Amino acid sequence: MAILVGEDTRVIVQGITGREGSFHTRLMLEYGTKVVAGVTPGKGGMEVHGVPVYDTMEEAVEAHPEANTSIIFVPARFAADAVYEAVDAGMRLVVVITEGIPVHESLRFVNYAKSRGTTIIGPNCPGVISPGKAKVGILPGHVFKPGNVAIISRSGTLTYEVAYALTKNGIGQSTVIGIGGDPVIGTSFTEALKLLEEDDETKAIVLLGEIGGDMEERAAAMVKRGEVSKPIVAFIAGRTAPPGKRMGHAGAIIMMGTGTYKGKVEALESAGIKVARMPFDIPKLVADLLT
Amino acid sequence: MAILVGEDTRVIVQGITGREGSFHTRLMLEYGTKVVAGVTPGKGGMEVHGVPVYDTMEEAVEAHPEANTSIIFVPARFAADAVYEAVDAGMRLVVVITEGIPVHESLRFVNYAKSRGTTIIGPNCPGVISPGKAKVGILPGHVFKPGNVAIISRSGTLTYEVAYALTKNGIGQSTVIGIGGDPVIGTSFTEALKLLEEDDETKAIVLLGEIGGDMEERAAAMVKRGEVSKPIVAFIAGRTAPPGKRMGHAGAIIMMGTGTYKGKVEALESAGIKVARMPFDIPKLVADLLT
Amino acid sequence: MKLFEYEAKSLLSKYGVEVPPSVLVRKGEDVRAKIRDAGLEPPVVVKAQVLVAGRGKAGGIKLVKTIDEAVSVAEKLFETPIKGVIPRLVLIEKAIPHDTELYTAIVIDRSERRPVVLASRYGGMDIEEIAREKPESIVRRFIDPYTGLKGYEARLIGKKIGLSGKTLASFASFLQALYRVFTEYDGELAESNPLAVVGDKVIPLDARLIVDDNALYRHPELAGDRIEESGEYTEWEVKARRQGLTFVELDGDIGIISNGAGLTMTTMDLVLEYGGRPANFLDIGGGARADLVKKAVGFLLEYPKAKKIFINIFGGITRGDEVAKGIVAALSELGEIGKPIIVRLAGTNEEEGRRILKEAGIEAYTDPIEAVRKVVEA
Amino acid sequence: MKLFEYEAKSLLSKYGVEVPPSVLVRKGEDVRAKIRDAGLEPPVVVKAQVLVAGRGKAGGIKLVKTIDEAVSVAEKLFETPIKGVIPRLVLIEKAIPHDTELYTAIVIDRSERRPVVLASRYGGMDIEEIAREKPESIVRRFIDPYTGLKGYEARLIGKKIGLSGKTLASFASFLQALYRVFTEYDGELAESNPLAVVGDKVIPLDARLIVDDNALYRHPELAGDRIEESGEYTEWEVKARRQGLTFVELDGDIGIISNGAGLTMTTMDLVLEYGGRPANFLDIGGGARADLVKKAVGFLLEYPKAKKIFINIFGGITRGDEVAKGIVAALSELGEIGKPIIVRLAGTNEEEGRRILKEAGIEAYTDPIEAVRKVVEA
Repeated sequence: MAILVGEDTRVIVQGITGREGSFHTRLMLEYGTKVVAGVTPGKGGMEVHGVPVYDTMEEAVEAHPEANTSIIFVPARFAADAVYEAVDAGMRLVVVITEGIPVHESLRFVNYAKSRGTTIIGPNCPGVISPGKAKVGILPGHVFKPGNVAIISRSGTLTYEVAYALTKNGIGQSTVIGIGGDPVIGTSFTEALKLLEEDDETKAIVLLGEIGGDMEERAAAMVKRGEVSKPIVAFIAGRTAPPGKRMGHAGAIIMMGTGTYKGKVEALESAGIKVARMPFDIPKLVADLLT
Repeated sequence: MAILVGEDTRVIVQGITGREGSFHTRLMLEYGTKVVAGVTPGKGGMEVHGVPVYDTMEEAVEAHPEANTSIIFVPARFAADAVYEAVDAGMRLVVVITEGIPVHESLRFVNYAKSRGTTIIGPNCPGVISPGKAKVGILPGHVFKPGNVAIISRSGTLTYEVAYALTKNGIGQSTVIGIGGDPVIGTSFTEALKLLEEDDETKAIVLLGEIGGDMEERAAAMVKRGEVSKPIVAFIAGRTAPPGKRMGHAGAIIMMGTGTYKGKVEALESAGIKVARMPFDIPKLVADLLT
Repeated sequence: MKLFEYEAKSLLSKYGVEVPPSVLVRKGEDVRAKIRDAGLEPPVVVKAQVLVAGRGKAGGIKLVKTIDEAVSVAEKLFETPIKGVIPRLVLIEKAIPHDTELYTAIVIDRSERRPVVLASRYGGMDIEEIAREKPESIVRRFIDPYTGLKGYEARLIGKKIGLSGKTLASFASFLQALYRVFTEYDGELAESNPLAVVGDKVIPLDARLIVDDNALYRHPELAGDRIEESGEYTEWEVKARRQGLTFVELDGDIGIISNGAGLTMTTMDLVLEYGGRPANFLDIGGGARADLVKKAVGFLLEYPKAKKIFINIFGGITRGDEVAKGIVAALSELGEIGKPIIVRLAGTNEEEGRRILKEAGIEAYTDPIEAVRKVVEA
Repeated sequence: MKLFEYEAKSLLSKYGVEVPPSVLVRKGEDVRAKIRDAGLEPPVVVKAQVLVAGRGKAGGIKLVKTIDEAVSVAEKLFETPIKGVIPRLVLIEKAIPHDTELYTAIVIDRSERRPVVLASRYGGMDIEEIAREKPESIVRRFIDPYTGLKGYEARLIGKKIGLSGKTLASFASFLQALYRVFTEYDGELAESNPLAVVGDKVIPLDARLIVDDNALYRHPELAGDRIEESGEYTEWEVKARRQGLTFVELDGDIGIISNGAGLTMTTMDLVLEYGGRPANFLDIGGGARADLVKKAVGFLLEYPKAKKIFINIFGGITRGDEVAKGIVAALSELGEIGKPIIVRLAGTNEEEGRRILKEAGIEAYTDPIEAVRKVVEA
């Protein structure tokens, strides 16, 4: 068993005929993911890397009733509509890769999906991989290997970096989730931790945070309340970032005293979580936990 | 036991300081209904017939945590807001007396309440009475008496007429629900029938319909499907109304072949439901069913 | 409240829908000058702006090939009643050559409690006709009122009525605009029929919008008296509506006043059952005060078809004392004019009501059957 | 994108909020004539329209008692940098005598995934200060994005910050207008601080609106270059933004290019850890194509603080071959300018990337630590 994606994952790619959609469909297929259909309005009847394309999710699901997961590569202006279409078509997981979606739209579709029991990963995320089983995302497959350490991360590329370091050190991964860098995302650290806590395959968890927001503090509070029994190693990007400057998507507008590197590290450490100084220290810390 | 309202009903009157709100608060109290609080923005601290008034539902519920039902007498322009306030304050039943609420607003709050598990009766309805137990509405209490025939009705005054006829003939009522005359209402005939089917106290049901819409046809279909085991007597107002004229709130814009007197009577009769020619025939038909 | 075609089209245009170029002409204006100033080239369609149903079949819409013809047709339309209504406005619109006519409408579905979009590839006939002749062609989709009509839903509906490519995209945009008009203007109905397919886009050749009367206060820009233009009402119905009374004219001689549509219709049924013939439907609604009752009674005293008056009230939110005061006030003001009045009173405050009537010399009945027998005999 | 005070106030006014009478003066215009034409009577407040935080404390807001004074203060403001920014616009506004100043704001709460309304009876200071000094005074309410701020919620918030009667009603209307501006203009923040209580109504003395950059395409009317007015950016940061680069200037000498905010910050951390000092943060984001990479490399080649350049890429949606092509193109175009370039490449299409770089004579590292050591030593 793995969480979110696994052997039973059957994927529909929304925006499959676009540059990224088509490219990553190929990479997902090469990784062994069961991509059963693609959707691009107006392009029904085509094939992309052997995957049949439909005009609508309704038609795709009718032809492939086994589909349970969607991945969205649709441009930002149309992405919210694609999410609604996926949720209404009954997908249980929707991975939104698209960057640049207006936050008021994400706000709405994230609430909508939640009320209908669909899990959203992203937007602006690299997706999810359960190494050796399935990849629903844009993560470079070769840096991962099967194992029992989960990674949850706000940053895509940092995730690859850390997974690569773990893999090189012989530590495989159960499920790796890039939760996304937007202000409003479908699955936060605390929700991901809840899923991982119940996952038999996960023995330890790596949490990759960033300065800004309070998601790391909330995760720490959850651990402090005793809701996560599995050991966690954390890393927070932005230790040396000058305060008051917005580093890409990091940083909230009204911080209310949270969001600094120091605050996050203190919160995590006070919950008994080891915080790595550099990402390359993580394999050693994880290995210590697992022995 | 009775449905919707009974001994455990504790009422907050929204719009209690208005003419109708205050008048019917007195009548409800006289009937024995436990009215625990009233709400009118800006009038907090007053009393109406001994009932304490609050500015907000939040304060009313804080002071009277036993409250579980709200009745709304607020003017049409502010009624939707009052419904949201009642739902958000955790009322399990909200009776909307107000007439003239824009249908797009009702549409929204009815869906909102449903998703949060609150039952709405109305809008534009006379309310609910479980004779001898509690009255949440504007129905004239003295025409009802306790018993085991339920009445569900689209028309307020016709309900009184029929209840009065039953009472005079020695037939008491379990629960009487005026579901309201607006195009969009919170509880339809089929939903009311579902509740009554599960009510131990109800042995027979009187359904008072009107021309227009398809609610009676839907009730008939439900009975035909075998979902209602209790005997039903129906009456449809508007037998002699000329077609094509809108009689008050009766009549839909797009009928699609439904909504006529003849169509409704045929649907009901084909489901084995007795249809009274005149409302004054109902007591006899009900008495026949009960023996 | 029904909007005129030109009003509905102007709202659609506000939301980005391309509508045929046109000019609105008022009775008395120079039709030729208006057409010229608008730069309209023939052929054009001359359309009476009336609110009656079936305006086309009744001769209210004419396609003409020259400006001269347009002028003469328009001037004739201003003189010709369309189902009893003489138009005060005529819309002269560029004729749009097209192959296909679609049907689209949005209404509120009472049972689902959701807006429902209806569409068919067979436009040009009304929905009842489509439902009869091509029922399988009607696509229905219920809409979540909180999210509105989503883009993919609009495309899905278009696809199901057989559109594709750019036409489908144009249709989807149109449908979203129609939905916005429907919600932002509190529509009971928003319809475009026919919606023409012209090349790879859609253009509404007709448009209807019925605005919820309860929401009119939010749309003061739509105000205006359209009671006569609607063609729905008789002379006495128009009078009644101007006074705020819910009145329907019937053919009998017994004037009826009651409270609540259900009881008022049942009172009509009752009168017929006992051998009488109702002269009208007049529902004073819920919670009527004395002044409204007085107005209703006064109206029936003047309404010539009503030779006698039956007032059947069962009080809930309506109070017997208010009803009684209204009746007494009407009679004392208008004096005795030879119309027998039979009152039946029950429900809230019925004792006070009965007492007030008695003091004025009127005996109120309790039993409706006794009362109706009295009316029929009177 | 931050809006100027006068813009935020004009949006509020569009939604029915009463704002102080005012006139906007551009640099070079006749201040006295403008004040006279607007019919403004002293006392007035002269306010520099700049986007820097703490404008008031930095001398950008002056209360004056005469028109003469207003003119001279305005003219002086046009010459005075406020936290480094010289205003191009000055707002002259009627001074509004008032007793109380409230705080109101709406932001999106990331954890709750809902808009949150913040209000306090202690306005005039910024929210961090209120949170420090009067934390119990802050009322927070999370809003359902589908229903919006309901009327009763607006009243409840007002009540909780101590308002009542007509003031409460005025506050509730104001808050609903602020919420509409927040949602209809895709606000990241909508704030009024101070919101003055004047008699029995509230009037916003200041207003801020930050619009989500991702949604700017929906609000073309707000477009316009405000990069310099914001006062947030250094000269090189302004240059970078004009080219569409996400660049932050730092004090060291190692230019950094990476992909993704997390990895870019980590690359900074890494450089510092191994004894170097980053000259900047430059995140090429996800899925950068060769031309963006070329632009980024070209920018750092010109950026004087960067004496050497460290490119650290881990591909996901970004592809190694595109990165390599961009680097090669930048170098071949700008030629050799003596800045050592160290590239570390991993992830999607890393082999092709490595091959392209090798053909151009650049050896790409796989191990970031090896690469960073090389950079620091270079």
